[in-house]
Amino acid sequence: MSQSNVQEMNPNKTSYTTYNTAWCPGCGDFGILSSLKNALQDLQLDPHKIIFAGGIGQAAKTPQYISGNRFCGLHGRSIPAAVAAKIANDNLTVIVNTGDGDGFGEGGNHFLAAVRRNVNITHFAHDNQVYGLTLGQASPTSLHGYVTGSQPYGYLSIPFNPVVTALILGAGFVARGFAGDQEQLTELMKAAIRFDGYALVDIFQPCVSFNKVNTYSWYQERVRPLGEEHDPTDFEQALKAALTFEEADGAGIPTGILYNVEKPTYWEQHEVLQRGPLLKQGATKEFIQEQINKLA
Amino acid sequence: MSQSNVQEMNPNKTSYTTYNTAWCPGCGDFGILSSLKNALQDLQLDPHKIIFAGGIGQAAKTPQYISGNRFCGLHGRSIPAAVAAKIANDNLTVIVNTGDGDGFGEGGNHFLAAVRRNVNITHFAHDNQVYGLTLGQASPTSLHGYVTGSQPYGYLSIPFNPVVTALILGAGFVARGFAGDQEQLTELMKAAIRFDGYALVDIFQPCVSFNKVNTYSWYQERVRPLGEEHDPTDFEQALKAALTFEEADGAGIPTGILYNVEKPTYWEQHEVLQRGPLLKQGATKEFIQEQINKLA
Amino acid sequence: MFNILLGGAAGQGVETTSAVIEKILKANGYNVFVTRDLMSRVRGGHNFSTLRFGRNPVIAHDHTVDGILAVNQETIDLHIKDLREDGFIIADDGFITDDARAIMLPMTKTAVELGNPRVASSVAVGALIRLFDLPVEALREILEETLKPEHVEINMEAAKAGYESVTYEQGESSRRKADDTDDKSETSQENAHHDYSDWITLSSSEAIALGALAAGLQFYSAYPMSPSTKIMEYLAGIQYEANIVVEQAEDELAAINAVVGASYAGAVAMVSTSGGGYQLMVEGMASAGMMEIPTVTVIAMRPGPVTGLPTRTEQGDLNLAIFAGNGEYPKMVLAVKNQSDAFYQTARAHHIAQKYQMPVVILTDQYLSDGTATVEPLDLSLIEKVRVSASDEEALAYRDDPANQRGDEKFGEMKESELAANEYKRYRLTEDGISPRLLPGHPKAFVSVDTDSHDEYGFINEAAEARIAQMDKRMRKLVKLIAEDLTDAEQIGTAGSDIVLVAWGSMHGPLKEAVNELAKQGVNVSALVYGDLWPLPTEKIKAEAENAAHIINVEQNFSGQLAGLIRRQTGIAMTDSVLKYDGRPLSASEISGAVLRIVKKG
Amino acid sequence: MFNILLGGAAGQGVETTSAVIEKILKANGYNVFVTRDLMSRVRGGHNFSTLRFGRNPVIAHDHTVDGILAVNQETIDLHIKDLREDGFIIADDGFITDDARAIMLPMTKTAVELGNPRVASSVAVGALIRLFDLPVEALREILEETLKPEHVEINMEAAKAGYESVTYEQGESSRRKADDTDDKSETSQENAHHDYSDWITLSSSEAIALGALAAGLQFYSAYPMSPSTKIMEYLAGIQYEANIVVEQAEDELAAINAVVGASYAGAVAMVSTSGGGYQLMVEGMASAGMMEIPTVTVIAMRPGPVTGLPTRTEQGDLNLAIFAGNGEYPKMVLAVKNQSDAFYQTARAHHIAQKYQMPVVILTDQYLSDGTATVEPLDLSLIEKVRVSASDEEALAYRDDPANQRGDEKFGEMKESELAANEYKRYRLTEDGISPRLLPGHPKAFVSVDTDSHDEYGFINEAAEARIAQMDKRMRKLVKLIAEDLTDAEQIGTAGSDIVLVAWGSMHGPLKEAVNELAKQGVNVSALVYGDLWPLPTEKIKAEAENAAHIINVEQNFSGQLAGLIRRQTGIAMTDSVLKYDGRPLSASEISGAVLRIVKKG
Ligand SMILES: Cc1ncc(C[n+]2csc(CCOP(=O)(O)OP(=O)(O)O)c2C)c(N)n1
Ligand SMILES: Cc1ncc(C[n+]2csc(CCOP(=O)(O)OP(=O)(O)O)c2C)c(N)n1
Ligand code: SF4
Ligand code: SF4
Ligand SMILES: [Mg+2]
Ligand SMILES: [Mg+2]
Repeated sequence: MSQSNVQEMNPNKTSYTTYNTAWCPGCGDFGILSSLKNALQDLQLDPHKIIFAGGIGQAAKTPQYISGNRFCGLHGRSIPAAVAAKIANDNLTVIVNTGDGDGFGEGGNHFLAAVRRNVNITHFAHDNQVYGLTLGQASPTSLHGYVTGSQPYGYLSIPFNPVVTALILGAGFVARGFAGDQEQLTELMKAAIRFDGYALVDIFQPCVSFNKVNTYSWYQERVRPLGEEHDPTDFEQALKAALTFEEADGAGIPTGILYNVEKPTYWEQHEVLQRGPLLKQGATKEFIQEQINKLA
Repeated sequence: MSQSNVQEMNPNKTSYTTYNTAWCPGCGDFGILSSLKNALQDLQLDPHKIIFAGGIGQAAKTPQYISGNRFCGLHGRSIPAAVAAKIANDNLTVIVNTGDGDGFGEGGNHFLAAVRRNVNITHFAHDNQVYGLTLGQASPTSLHGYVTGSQPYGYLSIPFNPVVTALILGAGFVARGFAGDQEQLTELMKAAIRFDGYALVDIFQPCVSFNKVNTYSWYQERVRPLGEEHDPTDFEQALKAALTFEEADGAGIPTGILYNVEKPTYWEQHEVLQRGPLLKQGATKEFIQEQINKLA
Repeated sequence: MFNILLGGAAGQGVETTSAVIEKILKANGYNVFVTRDLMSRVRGGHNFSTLRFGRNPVIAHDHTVDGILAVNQETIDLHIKDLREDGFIIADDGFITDDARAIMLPMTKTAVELGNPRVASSVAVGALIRLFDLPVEALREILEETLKPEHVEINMEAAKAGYESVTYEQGESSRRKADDTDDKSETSQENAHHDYSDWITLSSSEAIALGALAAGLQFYSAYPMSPSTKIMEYLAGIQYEANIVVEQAEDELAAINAVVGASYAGAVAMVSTSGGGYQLMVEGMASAGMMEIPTVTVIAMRPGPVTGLPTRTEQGDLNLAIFAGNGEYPKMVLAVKNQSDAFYQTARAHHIAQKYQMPVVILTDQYLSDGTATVEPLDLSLIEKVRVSASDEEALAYRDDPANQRGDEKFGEMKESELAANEYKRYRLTEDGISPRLLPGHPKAFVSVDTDSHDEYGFINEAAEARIAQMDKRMRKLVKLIAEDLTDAEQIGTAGSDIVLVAWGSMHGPLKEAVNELAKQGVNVSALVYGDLWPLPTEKIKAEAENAAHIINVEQNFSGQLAGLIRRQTGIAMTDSVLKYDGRPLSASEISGAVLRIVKKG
Repeated sequence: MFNILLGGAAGQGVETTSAVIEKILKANGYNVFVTRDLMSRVRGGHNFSTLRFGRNPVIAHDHTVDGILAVNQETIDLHIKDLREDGFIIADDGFITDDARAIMLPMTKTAVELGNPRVASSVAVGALIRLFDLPVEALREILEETLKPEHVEINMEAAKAGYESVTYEQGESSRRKADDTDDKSETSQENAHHDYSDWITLSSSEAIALGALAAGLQFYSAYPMSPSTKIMEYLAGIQYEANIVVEQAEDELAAINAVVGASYAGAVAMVSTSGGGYQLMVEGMASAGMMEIPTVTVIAMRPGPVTGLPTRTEQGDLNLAIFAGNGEYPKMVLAVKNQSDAFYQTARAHHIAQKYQMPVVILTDQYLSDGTATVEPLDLSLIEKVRVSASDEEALAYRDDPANQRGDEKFGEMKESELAANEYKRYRLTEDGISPRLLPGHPKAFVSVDTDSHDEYGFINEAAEARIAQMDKRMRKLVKLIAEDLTDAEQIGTAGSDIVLVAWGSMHGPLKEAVNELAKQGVNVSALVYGDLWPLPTEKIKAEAENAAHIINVEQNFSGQLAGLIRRQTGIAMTDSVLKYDGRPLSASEISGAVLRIVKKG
């Protein structure tokens, strides 16, 4: 059961080992994990310089299964921890994998704040429209009417649309992907990681064990990659694409980079961070002494 | 210091006494309180049939100052309590007054859920773009760059726009008001209370003690009541008006009912509630016995 | 008594198979006690159930087993060490073992031949039925209750094949063991009636749900968290027939605050979670204490800290339940001792919450929540609904009748004059600390509650006098509670013994069995098992401790939280401790073994 | 020693006036101790400060006053009962009183004549300056430091008018009282040097901020909550010069989780809140315990439950700080005793958090946070920065040097071989429970932390063995802490006395003064004041309790939380209690009076 940190020693240090997973065979999470590995390898990022942060849930276990530094914290609370880790050491790349419950249910308030704070982290939301690890309750993104053990008469709430919400809150990078289209997903992930600021990729992820509605084929029939004509620097276009979901005109659900416009980041606005990684800083003795003297 | 529950005995029982307040002279909250009283009086609502729920903050103290049942709970948590109180007894009108910190900072996650759950409560957000009761820190709606004791180099986050967020989440009633325009505000409040479902009125409220930027005159110069041409049943128009804020084209900030379209409420979707107020219900002995027998 | 272990990977249907075996055993008169050892994953890994059954009530699990049903190879590898010498293993003939006790059956082969590899475990079930000489045809009814219709026949076929593959003779010693009513390891003869087919199968999850319904539950909110989620799912499933609302909250903070809000408005309300989630409810609980709003909160414990072992058992949240909360407010904390106790205690918790207008915490754990026992049918006649208002017909008219108060009994007279003058005081200072409670909607009163320091009306009041008066008033409730409603620990074994064991909650069963085991070995001990924990009843422990040479706490946690509590409240220190904190339940033989070692040492 | 009470409505500038008086007194050599009694509102109501000063260190407030400065009528009405017979009142001549001690000045009239009614209180300040024979011109400098430039001159004018309106003679007895170094109510001669103008004025808010900076603070996050917010505002104000980041969180849950995340990545991090907000941090704290991440959390206590009295003082959160958390994890809880202690303890808390890789809680309260004392300049030379990495130049290169570990000292050898094989174990089992800590970014190691039960590498592991091993390892840290770093209670008075008082945190000053008062009345008591509270040091109390007839806890809460803790850890029960829970600080005379009553009773 126990695993070790050993990974293939590769001279360029950008190889990523996959560890034993506890996911169900066929789970969409596998597609996400392998796209993530591909993206990181393509970007030539050293796993030692990455923090993978997760909360609790099936999605949130992703850090356990990939080479890198792993912060597996609390259900719903990985975002503030990840944001602060990035503030603490800007030399590291910080990637957060949340579930839809983790990221938008329990963690909803932190999602709002993270978008608005615009610290340079990458947020991959495994959106299976269900609570997987706790055996299948409705999540914020569950479809209206979705039936589960806890919602036997159907989910009564209006479904949460992560991409529209992120856009409206001011996110600079917003994308929608699908675990079943790894090629596209890899590219989305690369762009998101490269983006300077908070970047969200909401990823449709079939949960083969509990979500019998939003299956691979359900998504397959609906997703429609955005074409060349989509201008990801145009907010109106982005909004329109983000608002398009299943109840739409049958035109399908647009995937791809909906929006990509850099905005002033936290780092850019905080003088101290620009002086170097925070963990090298702190007050000098002289400064503190001065402060003490001021109290005389 | 102590107050009593005595209020003017009025045969129609729709009179509202104002109790001693602890607000600063000149505070925008007074305008909101008096509009609220006018709205309730106009609607001929018996104060005994109203629950005023609040969290903690200057805005959240509103229930203390008006005739009615008062639930003054926790900072950021009045919304779930109010929603549940309405579920418990649908015969009562439930009105929540939150601050911008209370409602969208500490309480952000509950705001998301309340909109989506669409229980018939009315939410008046006193939006002074600052934390009043704790002596002037930035709130989610503070302007970018806003300077306070805790943000001496200016607020770095992207400001939160409550009305756009509510709209995007699926709210059926969204309005924007101004404490300095009590006539309009009274009408907005009446419409919000009448609305069947979650209704938000975001109210610009000058904090004369701590917000030296967003003053009466700052708002006065910018607010522009929506005219006849605005169709509150048109989502696109609503979105456009909601998105218009100070950085906009100088056209001013639209106030009024931005959106007003009824959607299936929680009540409509939950069979048990339709049978009568929940606090009259519960399982029959026979039913419970049956359930026990099933375990044999 | 006989103990079977059934193991397989998550997703291999071990849970269902376990339920089927439990049912057929009970249908044939056995009393069955089941524990579930799960991994925190949906597929793969290794899960198992133990099913301990006999002709007298079985009140605890055991880790030594008499029979193993192996649906995967790991079941053999991991558990063979726990198999008694005369035990058996039923396993697929594709698995590897050279153990002489193994009965290798073509489970997978048969299943594949029948057309569905997932019915392999039914072959084992069939074999088991033959070994215990149960009517194989009775299985059909159980499968019909348990499975989708299209799966019944193929599983019956598989079971029949299993049935044929072993002989009546092979089961002889097992049958004798299972049916032995003089069994030396029997724990209790009290309820012995030898045929339990008319008893019920109960987990504390269902028991708590039913207890709450019996007390009049109307509103339930929770956020999913193992091992508490089954309460929500049970209640959610029946909400339309039960006339209640079950709402999954956006987080635990919302769940507790919703319960507080619903209860303020007049609904009987409950919330449940695990220790991890309770940490997010601490503020909401304190608000119920301060605002004096009845709430019942269930903590189904699992090992922490934080995420810990999500699907396993521990008693690690006693300190949390009692001491978490800023400032000081009255609350009651109780732990349930077993599955049927969970039913009665939950109803009681609602009555106490309503009577004292304060939060009550119920502690259960994974052992009782995922585990099931065969218990006497719950007796609804023992439970009254809490009074929501003076009369059911007029619940919403809120007549200005002084009797129109919440709770179980008249608790402080309502001043007519108060109402007449619109001078209702939600927090009127009363002798017993309980103020007359009206519900919002009353035509003559405003019902004002506040988390700030307040006056009798519920208005914010910062005066020293108001703080003292209201604090004293709130705390007086505990004086009344101690006088009128507190139940001291249950005494087991020989009172006044030299050796005193103390334990709480779910340790009740294992401890009771251990006390019997020890008695059979000539060691008479006195054991106190606490249900009510806060306020802590102290009379019995003081009496028992007086002459005891050994005072030993038996707890399923690291630090001995009950021991700390007893010492805090009485000064009595334990001389020794039996503690287990690996997430696996402490068994009677572990307890008795540990006690013997301690006693021998001196 | 002399005690002045200055009162007025919120918004009338009482806070500023209080600071001005404090400064001028100190500038002229007095030692000043200030408490602030505020209402939870921004304008109106009634606030007051007490300024107690003398020629020896003043370590506590008193509720009996020698002089009253009334900026509003309520100040006279509410506080005249606390004025000593020979005291004075300075008040506006528009106020109403027939008290012979009143000196009625045309405060408002003068202010209006000068053109700004808000400078009325400066008239009173001027009068005070004359009464105590201070140089009125020295006021200018202080006003320049305190006010906007355009307000200095008009306030000087007002002060001068006040100065002229009373005579040198009127102050004779007051001056004598203030300057009396043999004063019978003096509490301590230890630091007596009679001129304190070169000492500093400090609140625990600034002290905690400075202590953290001295220890190397880099990241600070909080959500505003009285009385903790001043720490944030102080740090936020200097963040650019101090090279730190101060971020206001969206809620308390974010604040603590941010601190955990920042600390994981390698920053020295701290969070603060009040007891109400700490309730939302309970889960995050437990996660730091489980993941073994150093964190320092400050709780500035105020009366609860929940919102309670937002601007007043209490010691009600000891149980919360120690016992809230699901499951069991090591943590340290300490309380600061006074303003300068707050500085040194905060630095120490950071060192302990880093050394043991665990959460540390610092308790202070409104008494120390809003109140200020004149204390010796803080000695920075006593404080080292915590070590963040082997060398400052290479903090980010993370050389694979075994010394590249976080903390204060070498705590367990780093296996070279581990690194060579990429086999770094974040949770390696070590004898003292402390595992070698690397920071993320190390070229040869992945740093994995987990709130699930985990193995030595930090991978999820559900095995019983892993749970036991890691639980034991974590808990062993407390064994080491007790051996190496725990400080027993401070002993005051006569050790071995018949009467033993126990107290904690901010009760230090009042208790010390009470012990002196009692001694002067011939009652010798021994007092233990606890700073370290969890784990609780127990040697001194055991020794003191042995022969004591009276063991009395002195606490600012309802239930005696320290008493409960002492009994839990030692079995020692209090014979009596002195408790105050009205939100106002317990004074020396209240303590000594209560002790005398108890002792006389028997
Ligand atoms: C505070 C807290 N509440 C609840 C849980 C239980 N829990 C674990 S995972 C989970 C939800 C998982 O759903 P999601 O985030 O969508 O992730 P998925 O498993 O679907 O990938 C919950 C509720 C917890 N661990 N902590
Ligand atoms: C859990 C918790 N955190 C913090 C506080 C302190 N607090 C009281 S009011 C308030 C913010 C007030 O701002 P807002 O909600 O905007 O209301 P306003 O006073 O501006 O009307 C805060 C942080 C609290 N009471 N409880
Ligand atoms: S339960 Fe669903 S989300 Fe979780 S691993 Fe299985 S398929 Fe994936
Ligand atoms: S502080 Fe601001 S919001 Fe609060 S009462 Fe005063 S003016 Fe109003
Ligand atoms: Mg999910
Ligand atoms: Mg505000």
